[in-house]
Amino acid sequence: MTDKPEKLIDKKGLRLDGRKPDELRPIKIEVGVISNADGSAYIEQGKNKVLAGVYGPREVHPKHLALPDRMVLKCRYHMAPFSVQERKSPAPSRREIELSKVIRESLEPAIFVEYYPRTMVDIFVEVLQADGGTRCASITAAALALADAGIPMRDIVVACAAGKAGDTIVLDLMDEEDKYGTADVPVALMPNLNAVTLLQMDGILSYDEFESAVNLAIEGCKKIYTMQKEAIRRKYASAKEEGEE
Amino acid sequence: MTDKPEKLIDKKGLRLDGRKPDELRPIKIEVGVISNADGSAYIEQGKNKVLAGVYGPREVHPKHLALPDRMVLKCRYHMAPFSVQERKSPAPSRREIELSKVIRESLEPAIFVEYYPRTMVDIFVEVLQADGGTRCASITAAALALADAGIPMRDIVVACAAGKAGDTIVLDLMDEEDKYGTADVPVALMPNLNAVTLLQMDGILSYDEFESAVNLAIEGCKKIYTMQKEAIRRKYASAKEEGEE
Amino acid sequence: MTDKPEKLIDKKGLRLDGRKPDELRPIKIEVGVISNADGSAYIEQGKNKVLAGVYGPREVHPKHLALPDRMVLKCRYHMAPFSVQERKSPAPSRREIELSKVIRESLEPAIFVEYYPRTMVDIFVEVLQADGGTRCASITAAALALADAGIPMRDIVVACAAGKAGDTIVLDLMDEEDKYGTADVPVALMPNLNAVTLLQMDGILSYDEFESAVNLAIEGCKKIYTMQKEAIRRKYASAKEEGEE
Amino acid sequence: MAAVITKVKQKEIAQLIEKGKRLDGRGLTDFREIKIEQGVIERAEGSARVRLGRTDVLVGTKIEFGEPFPDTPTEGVLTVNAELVPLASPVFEAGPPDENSIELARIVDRGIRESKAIDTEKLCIEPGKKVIVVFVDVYVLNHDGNLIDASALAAMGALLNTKVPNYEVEDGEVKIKSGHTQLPIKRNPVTVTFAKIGGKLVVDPWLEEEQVMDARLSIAIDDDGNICAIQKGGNGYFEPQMILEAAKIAKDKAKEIRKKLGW
Amino acid sequence: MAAVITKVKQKEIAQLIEKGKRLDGRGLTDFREIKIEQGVIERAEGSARVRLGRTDVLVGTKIEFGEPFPDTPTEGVLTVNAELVPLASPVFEAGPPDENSIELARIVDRGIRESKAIDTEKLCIEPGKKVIVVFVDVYVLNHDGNLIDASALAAMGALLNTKVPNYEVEDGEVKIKSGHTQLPIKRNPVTVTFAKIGGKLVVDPWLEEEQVMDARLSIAIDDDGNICAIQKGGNGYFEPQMILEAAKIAKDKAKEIRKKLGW
Amino acid sequence: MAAVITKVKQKEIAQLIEKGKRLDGRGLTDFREIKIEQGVIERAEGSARVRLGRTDVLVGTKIEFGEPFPDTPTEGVLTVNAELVPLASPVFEAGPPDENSIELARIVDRGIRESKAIDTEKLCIEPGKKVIVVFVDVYVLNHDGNLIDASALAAMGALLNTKVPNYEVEDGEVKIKSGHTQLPIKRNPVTVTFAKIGGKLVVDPWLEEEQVMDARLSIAIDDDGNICAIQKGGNGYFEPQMILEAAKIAKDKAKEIRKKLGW
Repeated sequence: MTDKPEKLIDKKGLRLDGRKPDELRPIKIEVGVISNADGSAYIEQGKNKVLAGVYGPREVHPKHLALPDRMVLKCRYHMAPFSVQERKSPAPSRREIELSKVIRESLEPAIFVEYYPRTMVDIFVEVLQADGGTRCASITAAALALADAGIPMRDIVVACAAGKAGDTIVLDLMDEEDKYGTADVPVALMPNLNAVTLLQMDGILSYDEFESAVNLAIEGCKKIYTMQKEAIRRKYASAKEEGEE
Repeated sequence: MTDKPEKLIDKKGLRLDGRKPDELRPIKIEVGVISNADGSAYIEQGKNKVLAGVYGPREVHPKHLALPDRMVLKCRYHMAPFSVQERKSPAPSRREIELSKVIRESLEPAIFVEYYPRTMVDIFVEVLQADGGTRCASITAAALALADAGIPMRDIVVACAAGKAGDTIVLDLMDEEDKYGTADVPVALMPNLNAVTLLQMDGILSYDEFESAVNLAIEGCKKIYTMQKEAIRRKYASAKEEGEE
Repeated sequence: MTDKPEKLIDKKGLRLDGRKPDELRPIKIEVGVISNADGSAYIEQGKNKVLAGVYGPREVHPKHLALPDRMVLKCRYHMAPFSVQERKSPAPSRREIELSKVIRESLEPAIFVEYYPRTMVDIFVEVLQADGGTRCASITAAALALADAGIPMRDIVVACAAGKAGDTIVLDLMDEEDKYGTADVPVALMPNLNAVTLLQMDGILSYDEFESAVNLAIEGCKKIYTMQKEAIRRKYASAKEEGEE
Repeated sequence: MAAVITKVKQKEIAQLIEKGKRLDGRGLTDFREIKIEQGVIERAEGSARVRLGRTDVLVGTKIEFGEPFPDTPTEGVLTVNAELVPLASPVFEAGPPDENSIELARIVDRGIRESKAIDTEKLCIEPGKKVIVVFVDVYVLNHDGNLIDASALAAMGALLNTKVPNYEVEDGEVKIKSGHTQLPIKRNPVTVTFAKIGGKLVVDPWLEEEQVMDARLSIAIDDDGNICAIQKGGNGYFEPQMILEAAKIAKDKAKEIRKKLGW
Repeated sequence: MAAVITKVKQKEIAQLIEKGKRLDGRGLTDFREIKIEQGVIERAEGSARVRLGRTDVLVGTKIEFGEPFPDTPTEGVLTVNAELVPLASPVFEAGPPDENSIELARIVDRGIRESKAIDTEKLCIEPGKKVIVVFVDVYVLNHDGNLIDASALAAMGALLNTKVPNYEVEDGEVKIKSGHTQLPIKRNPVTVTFAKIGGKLVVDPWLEEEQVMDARLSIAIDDDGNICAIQKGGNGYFEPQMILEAAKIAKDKAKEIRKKLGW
Repeated sequence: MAAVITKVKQKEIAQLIEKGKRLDGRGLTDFREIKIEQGVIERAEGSARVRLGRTDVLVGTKIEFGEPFPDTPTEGVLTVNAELVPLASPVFEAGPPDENSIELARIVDRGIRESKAIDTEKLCIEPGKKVIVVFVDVYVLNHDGNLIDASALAAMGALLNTKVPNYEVEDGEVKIKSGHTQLPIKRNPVTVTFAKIGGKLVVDPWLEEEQVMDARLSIAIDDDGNICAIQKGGNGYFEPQMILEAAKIAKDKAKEIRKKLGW
């Protein structure tokens, strides 16, 4: 177990892991990692390791849930029992059920749900290791899995949190900053549409601090967005290569 | 927590709350209290506070449970977690499941179930505060909610318990009499048809005592029946008033 | 609770209950014991007491599980709460769920499932008392219940375990041999087809020991098979007698 | 999935009862033949199997050591559970207990509890901390009507047959010793169930009668002929006079059964 | 089963809002009438019933003594639960909590927790071993929109009204004594919920507005006007500017409500 | 919802196997390529990811301190759980473990337990009171056939990689100290699974072979070549001779794999 650190920001203004306030954790993204899924993506963000897979559009099950004018979007955010310090029971916790809902509602605005009436799209997110900010990493990965599955979308949704550690507004909170910091503001964005699709907050912020945090989170989202597009490009490049061989 | 009282009946023959053996607790009834429900009623009987709502006749869900020649009647008796001394888990207890059944079976004899084939009527009873005799208060309120919803009935069902406290047959047992008394006999009645639709008993009674208790409970039912009809009249009067304004 | 015995095999080569290594426990079989079931059988094997009942072929429920070209076979192995030393919760344990699967898969090879498409056959096994080897006793009884229900089969499946107690390969392990022995090898057989439909093993055996155990178990199966056929004959004889009276 | 009874048969049953007769030849207040076998499950601390005609109920008891309820710190704990296993009837389904099995368990429980059949004070080991817990598991093996009376009889049969292992308390922990004593039983309640069919009461309804009955009434009677538990069931009603009549008959039938069983 | 709103009405609502008006006559940032009754459930340690127009929420609190969480050994425990009982709306179903009731409970919980409304340090009896546990049960009685604000208000109303029984610790066990003290409350957060309809923000949406809204935004504000919890809901989005606008309005509305309630 | 395999392909697979060949070019007793990565989840006390062709299984272990089972008071506790998450296959569904995931967990458990892979006596802290509990969570990430062998390998890989935190016992409570020791492992069982297709045995069936197989046989072999666990699965049968043949092949294949992995 990690003990409470003395300070979250040192004299030089740097964070526990040496980052500057507006610096992201190292991020690694890969698209197309689960052969059975119609689309999939994997992200490492700091020590977070998150896998997202998409199945669909497919038949709605059970049938009476089908909608005549749009697809049904389902989402399941789930943590592996070994992803956290204390073993997590495999049964969905209240937190997981809430996050499944907010993640779904952060992705749905991007999807042309009316293109595939009477179908269902399932988004499955598996957190293999958690390090603060799993909901944002999950959204970033799930949006890529949707793109990989060829689901028609207005934009690729991307997510990142900002918050307050000590007296400083910081980007992309890691576990200790999440636990011992003053506030956490996860934001999901469709960058091309300047549209916020997820916004939550925990902690205490003045209006001005909140404004700074939202703006910083949006900047973070835009940086990760570039990596998302790069990851898609790599996937298609390698697919093309394989095709040409 | 209430400790066991020394005596349930004092020298003057009066009960812990000063009532005479054949006296009801104070009762307050209101009809039409939940705007979303098709019918509803609220009852206070002593410290009991019970809300009943009826939805229907409506489509049967799931469909295969529909009956070709009659309506399906469902009933759920449920206690709020804060309604009792020790917090009650929201999951239905075995007691709540049994009471849901006996309450349903006490109301069903009154309903012309054959008038609405292939439909369902849902009765929801919420005990907000419990003080002994919640099943009877629930039946009294639920019957009014059914009437308020316009469900065709042979009579308004009404319920009241009698029992034995110390050596005395008493009417309308409150919590302490229920717990420390000798016997409890809840009865539901259709007064106009002289038909008993609920009868249970806990405790020990000779045949003669049992006969007295049943007769006393029936007397209690008849008194509450008057209050039920008065409550319906008030509801319609006020509805008419509103209509005339 | 039984304590661990000093030795499972005594100087004379006999077992705790006086049996020789290749000797079965006393077995009593009865066919047609549950009047409501379409087929049923009861077996006592040592202190095991197991009841099996079959319902079907009947309508598949829920309907969408029906198969166009074959029947659906379901199986539920269940232990009564009082069947074991420590009271067993009535909710199905992981062990019971696994055994339900392996028992079903041990019976299915015998059934002409294609004879009754769009139907379902339910096999219910209730262990009333457990004494080691309940899965084998369950299969032996369930196969008879299927026969009693008139389900068309290639052969009557029969099951028996062999294993290793001390240094000896023994037949039909009882509770203590199961717990304190070295290995347990339950086998189910269709004797006429020389086909093994269940095989499991727990413990440690060399290849040669394993070969001996499988062969011994098959011998045991064949002996019980004779008793199964005898039990069916008795049932039909008594049914005929009743018919003639 | 329920075995449906034809309108014709329904009418036939009601008409016979009108004349004081029943399809299986019994009189209106006759029980079917009662067979009871005690001690059939050696692994259980107590057990009894009751056959009421073709209705077949097995009850096993288990003894554990546990904590008393906070409001009865000096009394042992009784827990009654009933399972309507799908083996026993085409209308029973596997899964968690439904309203029918819960009602059955609670009726059996009340008959035992309210009559004070078990001397629960004698089951206290250390007040507020350690008591004997008695599990009564009702297991229905074949359902041919009137599960209530069969289950109540089998439960009492099993309790009368229950052995409590000897024990000693050491450092607050219960250690089992060899030998055992009988579970202390004070009363032998008997439950009598009526069906109301076509305005008449019949005792011990079998399955076809249950399928046509208007309502059901179960009355538990203790050794002194007092009433100790009642449950009305079903979608019909009873006139008050009929209830009193049933209470009288129940008293007689319970006495008869208790005598027959030597309780 | 959900009450469906016609396309016509949907258009009508949006067009009115476009003009700064609402179907029920309110201005875009007006709350419906707020009625609060405290202490309505005597059996509960605290209770409050809030009516927001026809939306009706009852909250009861219960006090228990239990163990602290390992990571906060010197703090009492807060547990918030919400039930959307089927009595309250034709779209609610009986059964275990679904995503809507869980989200509601967690939003109410965060408003209380993050604002440090309860002085949890004062609820510690013995560090790491015994603390006071506060159960907050949100019970929705009628759903006519904006359950979040009504529930958050009722929860705070119940907490402000909660009495902790006096107790003493003897041999590590808590014994209740007569009398009680008030639950220590430090802050009074107020939550303000917005619906985005046709590009505009409206405060305190009622049911028909919720049925046509694009998205929802709930902002909890503490006594100093700081933001202490936010939750976006629904299948639409917000432009960043709109979020900041909502945060400003929420600050004003929370102040207004707090003043009105005398908090 | 299951990916259905055409009758044509089914025939093709069987005919090839008849000739000793397989669709993916392997010989009948060849495993697919095995890749194992250990220590991939730093938060877990141990972990390993095994890829068997495109089948992908991640196992993590967690260490807790708890009570031993009453019948093995001096031994640590092993708990194996398997999740077939819906991410891994269109035929897996979210929800409580079904018969397939339970069977998988129990087969993996038996391989470890019966071979005495873990030195459970060394996991005892205080007999009858405190022992080390090892949780093995099997997490299937992609299902392309033969989950049993992949899971069994990943489970052993994770156990071999598991670190037990240092601790000391103070007043009956376990306190974690810095540093750790390796989990004591005595044996390295390897499980080999066969499919029976058209009367022939094939090793390590992939998904399409599983879809056409008659029956399945899994045999766990310990370091000395002894058999320590077997499970037959599927709706078909095996001739006794075929079982003995499989046992022999399993012994060889297990040795081969153990050598390859350096176990």
